Amino acid sequence: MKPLKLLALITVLITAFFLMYGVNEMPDWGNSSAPASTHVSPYYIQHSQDDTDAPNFVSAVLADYRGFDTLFETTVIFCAGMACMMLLRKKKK
Amino acid sequence: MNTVVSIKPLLAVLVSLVGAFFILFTSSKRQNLRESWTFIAAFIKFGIVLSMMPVILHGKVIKLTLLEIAPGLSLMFKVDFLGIIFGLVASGLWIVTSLYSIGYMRGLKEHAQNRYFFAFALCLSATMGIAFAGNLLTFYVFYEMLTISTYPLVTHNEDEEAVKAGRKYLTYTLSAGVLLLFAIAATYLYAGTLEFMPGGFLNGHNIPIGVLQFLLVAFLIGCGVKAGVMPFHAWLPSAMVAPTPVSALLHAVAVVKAGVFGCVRIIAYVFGPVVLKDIHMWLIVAYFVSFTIIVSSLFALASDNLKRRLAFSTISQLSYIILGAALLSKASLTGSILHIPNHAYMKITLFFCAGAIFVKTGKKNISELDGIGWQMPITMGAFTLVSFGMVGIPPLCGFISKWYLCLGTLQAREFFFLFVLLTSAVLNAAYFFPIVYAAFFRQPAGGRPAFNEASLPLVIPLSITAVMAVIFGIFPNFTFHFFDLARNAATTIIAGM
Amino acid sequence: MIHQAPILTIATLLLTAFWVPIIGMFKKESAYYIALAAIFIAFAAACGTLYSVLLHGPIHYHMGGWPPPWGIEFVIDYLNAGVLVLIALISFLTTISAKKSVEQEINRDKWPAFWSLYLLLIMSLMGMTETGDMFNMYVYLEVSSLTAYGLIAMGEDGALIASFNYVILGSVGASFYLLGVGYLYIVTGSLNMADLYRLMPGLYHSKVVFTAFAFFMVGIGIKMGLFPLHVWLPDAYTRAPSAISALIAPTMTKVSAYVLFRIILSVFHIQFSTMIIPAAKLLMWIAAVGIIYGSIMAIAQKDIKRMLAYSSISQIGYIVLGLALANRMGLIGGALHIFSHAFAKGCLFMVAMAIVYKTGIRNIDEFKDLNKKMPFTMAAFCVAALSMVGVPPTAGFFSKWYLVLGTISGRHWLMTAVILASSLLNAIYFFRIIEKTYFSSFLGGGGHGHHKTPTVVMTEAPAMMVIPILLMAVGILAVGLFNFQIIHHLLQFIVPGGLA
Amino acid sequence: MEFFLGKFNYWVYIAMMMIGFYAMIAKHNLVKKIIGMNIFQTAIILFYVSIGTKKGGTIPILEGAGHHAVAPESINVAHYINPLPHVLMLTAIVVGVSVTGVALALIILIYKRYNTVEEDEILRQLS
Repeated sequence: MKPLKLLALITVLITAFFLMYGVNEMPDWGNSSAPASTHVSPYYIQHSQDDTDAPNFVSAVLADYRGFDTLFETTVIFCAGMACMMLLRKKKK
Repeated sequence: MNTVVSIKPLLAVLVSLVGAFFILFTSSKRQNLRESWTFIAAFIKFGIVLSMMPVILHGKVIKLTLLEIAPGLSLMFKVDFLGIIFGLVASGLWIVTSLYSIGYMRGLKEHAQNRYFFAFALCLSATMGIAFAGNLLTFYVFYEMLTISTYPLVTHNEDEEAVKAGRKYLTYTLSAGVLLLFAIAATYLYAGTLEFMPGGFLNGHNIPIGVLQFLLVAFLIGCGVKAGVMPFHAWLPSAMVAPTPVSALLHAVAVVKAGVFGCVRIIAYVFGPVVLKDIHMWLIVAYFVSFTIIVSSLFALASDNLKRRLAFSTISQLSYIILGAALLSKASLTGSILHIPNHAYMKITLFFCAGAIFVKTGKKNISELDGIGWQMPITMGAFTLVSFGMVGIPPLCGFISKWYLCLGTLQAREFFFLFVLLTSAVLNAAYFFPIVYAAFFRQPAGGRPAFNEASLPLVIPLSITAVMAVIFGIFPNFTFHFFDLARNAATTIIAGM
Repeated sequence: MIHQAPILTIATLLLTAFWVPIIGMFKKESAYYIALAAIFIAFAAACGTLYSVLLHGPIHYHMGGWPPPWGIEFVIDYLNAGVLVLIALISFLTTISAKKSVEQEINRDKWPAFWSLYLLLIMSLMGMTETGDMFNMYVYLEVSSLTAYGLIAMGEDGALIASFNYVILGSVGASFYLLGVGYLYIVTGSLNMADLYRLMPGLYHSKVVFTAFAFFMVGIGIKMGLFPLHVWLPDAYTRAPSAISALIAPTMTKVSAYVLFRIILSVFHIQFSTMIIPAAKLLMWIAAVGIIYGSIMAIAQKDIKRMLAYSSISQIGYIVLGLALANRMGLIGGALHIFSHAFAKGCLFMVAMAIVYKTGIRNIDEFKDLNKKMPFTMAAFCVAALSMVGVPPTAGFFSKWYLVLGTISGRHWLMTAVILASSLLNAIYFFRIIEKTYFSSFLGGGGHGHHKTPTVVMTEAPAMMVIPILLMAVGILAVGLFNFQIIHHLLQFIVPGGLA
Repeated sequence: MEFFLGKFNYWVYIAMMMIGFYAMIAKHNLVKKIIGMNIFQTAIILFYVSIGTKKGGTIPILEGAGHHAVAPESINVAHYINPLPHVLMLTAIVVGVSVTGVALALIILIYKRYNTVEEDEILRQLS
């Protein structure tokens, strides 16, 4: 094995170790009393119908509560498009 | 202590700063205009400094607080006895040097004169700032500004030697500056203030002795490098590649004096006699600089290049000043402070003479000077006169300051240093008199040369400074009241006002 | 109007960026002027934001009217109001001066797309500065990365590889950041910074929080070019079009540094990185090694842009060191260094741009007599170089002063030595250039002093390029002289209560 | 065993992520790096989405939503899975696609310029 690849492997293993170290204290899969499911998200589930008239919570959050993120999500596509256009465009003689 | 608020110290700094930019943006083809800027700035500056003197002589302190640059720390000017002496010397000699520079630069048709005069004016601003700085941070700001603005002057010739000298200069001074910065920062954290006080401000802060000793060493090395204290002197002889007016003003007056001035400020206005004695360092400092006094004189003896010999002589004389401050007696402090202007007037004359000889004859070495006294009698006359002063023979001004220094050693009851001072005087004689002898009593191979004096812009300045050196010897209080100022400064330091 | 200022900065740039390519289809030259106008409006809006913050205190701007933690908010307090104006001002000046250089280096057909991406890059940096939401920050991070990938790739030969390496590392960085956000989300359920700050003390001993912290450090470290995660930076800065180097060097790494401040100070508490885990100590050592490494590498470079890039790595170390000292002076010093280094490095890269534009010279050895050709540019270079060395009264001195105070009051003597030594190392590589430029006319020519002055004709860069450079130099001095005002009005508030 | 099974979603995502990460930093082929990057990003998406699940929860669309309002209190939160991670991941997916797009554009240019997509060969040509 080349030294560079070995280095890469070691980096990967260290990262994996850190990830697993953190996992120890994470809530189990599907645990509905985990903080992730009890702090902010219940508001969306309970109120989105009232607030936004959208029965689909994901849509409500995507397009309304966190619509600002979505604006930049589209901006990201625009950026990528612009970048590709700029890079790949053929020079006119 | 009475304080007067006045904008004058700031103006004194700004005049040459503004002047510098006028000089820079004047086309290099319009020499006369450029040089008149220099003169206008020099005279205004001198006038401003002079106008502050009556107030100071009345025992008042001029203070000006500008922007706050850190919590509890301002860019502050404070003109006191010590500061005004340095300010007067530097601004007064700038006028003379400007005249001399013009003669020198035109005589040699030097390149890049705009840059030269620009940097020169900048240096003077920095020097004024150092003289009038009211606290260590302000002092440091101008101290570094001086370091940087001198660099183009040292490197002026733009050849290999000059570039090397410039590098050496920067290496030494920037490293010292870094050390100084560290010492200032530590002092600020320990004492909570940086404002100069006669008699020091470090007293009563319960700072551990080891820390104080360490700080003193850091401070004195930081300033001592510019003052050419051995073993940190190596940049000074190298920097002699600069044009002679630069060597004259900067390496006899502004830069090295800024270093010495800093040492005095630190010994007397930061630490103060009480603290310095408490931490048992004053004798160590005194011994340390005594070594410099003797050894650099020996170096001077050994060098054949005239400017180099003068440089080593400067190193030796500067250490007198530090020695006087370190001895902490009233007389030694008086002598030490008085030696700042006295040495300046004498050493600048010597450098002017060396420059005049170089412009006229192109000679740099002492061994080539046989009989030159007959060719350039005014120049060599001034040289002779002043070298008597350097040795300490009355009635020249060098005598008074040395007298007080010797008195100071007796007051401090440290007779070893009396011996050092006297030995050094003998050594001074040993390296100056052969030059005088050769100039007047030896004949060059081609017979006695005819009268062929350097041009007026060169001769007038050196005559003025030589005459001044005599006048100050006879009337120490002539016009500028150097003696009163020095004595008052010493009194306030000892009294810890 | 003034209370809409925070969003105006973003909105102006965003909307203009969409229109630039369309208008550019008809008239390519107009793209630049539209971009410039937009940046100016954004700058004005940033100033308005700062004014409002100074007058009425921090601004909380709720996007769509949804209160946090459910919606996204912009939080502009004293620190980021300052950074916002800094970014806006420097981008504005760079943009003015970049016109000619871009026209020279970029194919005419690509101008509209170029300026559009350029606007989006500035927009995303401002967004990163203003946002108070962790995930929103990620989106901006990606916008800034994407635009930077594209813009860097427009550079000279080798830029493609530089850009590609940046894509890989940048994605790793952004992904790590995203993982960090996920880890925090899993234990808190929140994405809002203020909310996280409130919840954090109860979770100090959670391993998940610790892991999240580590991922944030690595992610942002990559983005800001922190040693040893800097590997993308020298190539990217060197190969990018000069105008882009001049834009991203002073702004992008500084904004990332600001984000690091934000995360350590106002998401995690500073006590977390000093008391709970030894992160501060580790960061301090990394910063110290980075400072020395960057300086030494800079000394070894011949190419001016590459030299400046390595110097950036070293200067980033200063900022991180200040943060890692975790005491009052250190934090202030680090934050002030964001400002002083942004001005100095911006000025230096703009000078490099002007030199490349006018003479095409990149190699430092060929700088001889450049002072006679471009006196004003080189004067600005000197001011910026002195600031990098830390000579008073330039901005660099004062940030160094606070950092030194910080190291001493924390009794980290070795760090004091590192800062001081690094300023000497900086002196070596900057004075080498100054020496080459100003003082080597007769070098190697032999003889003594008074030769005839070689006749070099002055060929200064166009005024449009030089004036912004000079303004940056003035900015360096202004930040230095008025550093206390900056600290008093903006930076002192970042120091958490109870910190010595 | 319980421990491993209870958190199996994390183990899966870590394994995936490491595969991707390794490919990103160890492979010389630029396209393979991009593939690694995609795997990496997908792993993160997996991670986020798995945060949102609740045992017994259903898709986050309100049941029985008509035109009449539903009282917020009457909605059982545990009945629907957490919508927020999904929203975030919609954004992350788009970002991932965009980055991949730009990276591929770069690869095309690199291939045109150097006639190869092997990193070491390109570096050899550059030096």
